[in-house]
Amino acid sequence: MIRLVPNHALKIVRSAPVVFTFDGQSVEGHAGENLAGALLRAGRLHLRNAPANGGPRGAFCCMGLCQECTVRIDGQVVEACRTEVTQGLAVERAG
Amino acid sequence: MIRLVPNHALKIVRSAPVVFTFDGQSVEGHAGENLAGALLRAGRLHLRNAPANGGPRGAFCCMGLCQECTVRIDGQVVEACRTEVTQGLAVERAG
Amino acid sequence: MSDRFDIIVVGGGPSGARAALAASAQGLNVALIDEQSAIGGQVWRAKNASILSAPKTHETRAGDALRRDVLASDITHIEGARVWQIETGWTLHVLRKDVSSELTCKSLVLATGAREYVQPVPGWTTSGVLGLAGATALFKQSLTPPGKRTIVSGTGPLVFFVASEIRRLGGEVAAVVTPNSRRDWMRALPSMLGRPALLMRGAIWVADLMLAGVPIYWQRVVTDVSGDDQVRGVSIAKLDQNWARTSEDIMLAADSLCLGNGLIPNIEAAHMLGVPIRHDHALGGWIPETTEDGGTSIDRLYLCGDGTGIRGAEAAAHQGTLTGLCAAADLGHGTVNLQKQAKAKWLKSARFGMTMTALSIPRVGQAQLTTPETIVCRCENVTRATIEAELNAGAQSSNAIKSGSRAGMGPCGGKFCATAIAQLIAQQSGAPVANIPPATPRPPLRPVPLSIAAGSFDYDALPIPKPAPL
Amino acid sequence: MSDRFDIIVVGGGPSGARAALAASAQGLNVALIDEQSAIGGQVWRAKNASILSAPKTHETRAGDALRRDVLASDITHIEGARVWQIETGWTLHVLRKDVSSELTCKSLVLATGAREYVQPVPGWTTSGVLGLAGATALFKQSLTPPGKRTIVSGTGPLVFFVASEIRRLGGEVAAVVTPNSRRDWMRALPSMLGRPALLMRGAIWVADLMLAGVPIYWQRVVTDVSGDDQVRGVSIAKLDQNWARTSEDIMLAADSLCLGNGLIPNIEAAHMLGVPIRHDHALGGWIPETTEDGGTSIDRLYLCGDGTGIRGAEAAAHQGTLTGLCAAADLGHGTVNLQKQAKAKWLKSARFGMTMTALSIPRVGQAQLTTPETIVCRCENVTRATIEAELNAGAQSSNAIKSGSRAGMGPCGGKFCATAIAQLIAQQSGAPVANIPPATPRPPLRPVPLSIAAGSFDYDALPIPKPAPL
Repeated sequence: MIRLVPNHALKIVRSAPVVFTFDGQSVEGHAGENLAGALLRAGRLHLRNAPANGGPRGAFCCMGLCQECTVRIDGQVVEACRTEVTQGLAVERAG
Repeated sequence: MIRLVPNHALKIVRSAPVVFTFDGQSVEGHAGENLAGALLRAGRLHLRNAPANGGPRGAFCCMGLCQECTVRIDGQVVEACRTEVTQGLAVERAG
Repeated sequence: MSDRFDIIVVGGGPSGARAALAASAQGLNVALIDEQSAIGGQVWRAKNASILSAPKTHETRAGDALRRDVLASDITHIEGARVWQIETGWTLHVLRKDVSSELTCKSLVLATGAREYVQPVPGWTTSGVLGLAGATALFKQSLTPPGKRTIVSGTGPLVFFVASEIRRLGGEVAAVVTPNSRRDWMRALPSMLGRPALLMRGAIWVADLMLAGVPIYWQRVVTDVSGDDQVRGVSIAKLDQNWARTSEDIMLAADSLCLGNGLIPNIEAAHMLGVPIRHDHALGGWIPETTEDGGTSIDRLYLCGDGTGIRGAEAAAHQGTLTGLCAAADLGHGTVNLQKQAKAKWLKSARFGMTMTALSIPRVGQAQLTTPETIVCRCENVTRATIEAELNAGAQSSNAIKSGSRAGMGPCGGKFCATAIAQLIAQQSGAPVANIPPATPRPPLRPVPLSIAAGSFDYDALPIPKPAPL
Repeated sequence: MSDRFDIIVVGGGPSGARAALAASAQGLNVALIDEQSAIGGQVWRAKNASILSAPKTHETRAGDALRRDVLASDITHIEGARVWQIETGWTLHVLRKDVSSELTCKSLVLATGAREYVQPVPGWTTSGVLGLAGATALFKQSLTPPGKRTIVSGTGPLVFFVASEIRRLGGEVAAVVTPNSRRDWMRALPSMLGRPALLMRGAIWVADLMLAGVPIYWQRVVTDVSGDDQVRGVSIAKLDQNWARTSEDIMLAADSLCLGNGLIPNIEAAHMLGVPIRHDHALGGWIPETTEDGGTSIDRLYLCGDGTGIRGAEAAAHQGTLTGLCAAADLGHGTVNLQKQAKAKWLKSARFGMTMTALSIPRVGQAQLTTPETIVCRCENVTRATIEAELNAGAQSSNAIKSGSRAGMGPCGGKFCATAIAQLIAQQSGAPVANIPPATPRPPLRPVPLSIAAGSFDYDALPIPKPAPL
């Protein structure tokens, strides 16, 4: 069929894979990308539990404003959309 | 509806109208255009009669090759697609 | 290098970068502070380092041109840095790599851009729901679609751009849902005819979706998102002209949802510094008062770009040039001619941008999509019922709601609930939203770690300008 | 000014004009003779003087660039002039405003372009049936659609371009009918991916028709045209892979029909001058033998552009540059480097062009569309039955048919029946069409009034080159 918008998925060349963990499970990302993108591609959307009812939350504004994608690394709470994936990084669900 | 090809018809500015005759009837054209275009826009497609059966013929190749759009002006046979419209020009069906 | 500059520009989107370039070209010593690691803002956000190569798009080309210009200039570009406090005069407290430093300047230009309004609906906090503009940020930096099968819902042209980008990145669009009617677009058409290239881009997005058989639900809205720890289904309903629901819901299956209701200016920094604000639906809601060339009632404070009203990237760039020239002229550098040119270009592109903004102006029915159980403040998990209880107890301002219910007090600083809370107050009090200003912003402007080290800028760590082209 | 030139180029399309420009840039005294009043050929034909203003298109921009280049050069552009006889050596007899003059040159470049093959079917002589390429000539000069409601039928991309142009000019497209299948296009796709801009243009033509609800009849053909003195209805039928009819006809209402079956090179001038010809379906039929840089077996005679094989406008332009450089080099001017560059560009664009040409290669069923009563030679009104009677009486060549039946003897010089007649001979004799060369062309190459005045060129009447830009 006529596609006016080409499919570029196969034309994207990504950097070497790196492996990190999310809540103890291995996840593959690419060196230099942010955690939010790598976790999303791996289907890991539930990144933190909300206060009060513990509801599952994940990346929302993707701009470093909403604080919904925060995760815990080395005990510190950081925004997954502003944190770079590195080999061996241990990421925990926050909140 | 979505039009990917715009309608430019109303954005075309043509030169002043001139009136000529085709087989004695008045036809309006625009100064500087060719006879084939002016006659076509006026719905006058039958420009000559073919030899033998006298079949109706009109503009076909529009490039000055096929000789199908020939008409008679001042007794001379000329190609309508290569002749300019002028005020008062008397054009006759050929063949 | 010193920590003192003639001009500091905050925000590296098209407006801030052009302001910095204009002032720098007049011979001033300019710093450009931006949160991201590369110039471009949200609209021309650069790809992250994991993308080694990818086909170029309109956005990458525009962003690359801007990045090239900044790199070739004398601007001190301070990337990955967040301004969390500003003292009049001007001293800026800037957080970069966990170290906070102070930078000073004679004149300050704020080009803080826009964020997104997302109307709260039941289930909008479910993982897999992304902001519509948020999705574009994700696409631009990660080239990753939001899921395998996505519903895209929102107002204005952005909903079609996002759907188109999902298809470009290999994702599937389950449906497009937009409160706008075809008639809304027909009315916008005359103003768009002067920009045939932009009109054509939009036509191609829509035509591609139609040819791919993606259903486009016009004049419809998302009413509910279902799914436990991830989106499974999205309910939609038909709207009348005032965007009030007129039909039963139907449910569409999807694993992700991009949801947005237009952009709103980021005014917190200007508001905090004392610039008067006013409400203008046609510019995205609350905007700071500025002169046309970016001046404010505060000496040597300038504002430009979508943070002064949503007019789109192209207008923002021209406005940035104008404001940068004006700031430079006020410091004794520059000429009037260039300002005239920039102003003419700005006004022309602003007309187009405002036509697009108009498609997202909220209508009265929109606020009714929130149920009593719907979470309004995401950070603190505060429902509409809790906020309404505060209202019934006498709270009548955003500030009062904040101290009473904690709504707007979370780490996002109220950025994603302020508009909805104002709507609730308006509904309760019968006053127009224009009478309900947002809560006064307090520092920090951005989240700051509990213990931050004080330090001074390590300029050696900044990228070194190289001659253009890259 | 003298009537002697270093090089004369015949044909002001992209190939001839680029050849003239390349040779002129090497310092040679070049004349460019063209039938039309403005440079551009059929593909970039200029608007006539009645069009005061109109939106620009891809074609007008390309043509304007070429016209500007020629105007800024030292080329003597002889417009509105027809070459009707050529004597080896070289002396050209040129008819301009009813006066015939002689021009001489050291080297001759023929860039005679292409015409169209239209497969004869019952009723194809009805007024209101235009050639498909003919329609584009009409559009480009007059900006007039061919009727109120037009059926567009033909092979390759041209059928979609013509349909799209009719819509652009405010006409209605009743249907698109193309012998090509969707699968034909899928097979062409890999070769098209290297030219995304051209691919996108084609995609937009087709998508626009689909969105407008214009039926596209794939793998179908026009079998009959009805109407007394104007088209009223067009019958179409389904084809198999060999383009043989497989279904009953259905009739569509329309007042006009654009009909074409691919382009064929205009080889008459080269053929008449003794250049050997060979048949190549992939290049549009009979082509003159040339070297890659346009040389022939005849000293100082060069050929370029679609007249040497159908490769499209872009390839023609590069080939023109290459041939112009080669002709100049043979006269002692020029360098090899430029030739290498032009050759590389030519070969790249020729690959794309030949993929498009391949979509129009006739298949065995096509010739069966002509019935015994169908007129084959339009000029002399000769039917297929009359030609077959000649064949049965022993005629075995195009020349024999011509002298026996007058078919091909009319004022068009056999240009619009030669291919169909060769098909009939092939069918009768069982030989491939590659064994049935066209009748040897005789002067005049173009119709000449019975009494023409002999004169010499009035150069003062030629447009005076002005400095670019226009």
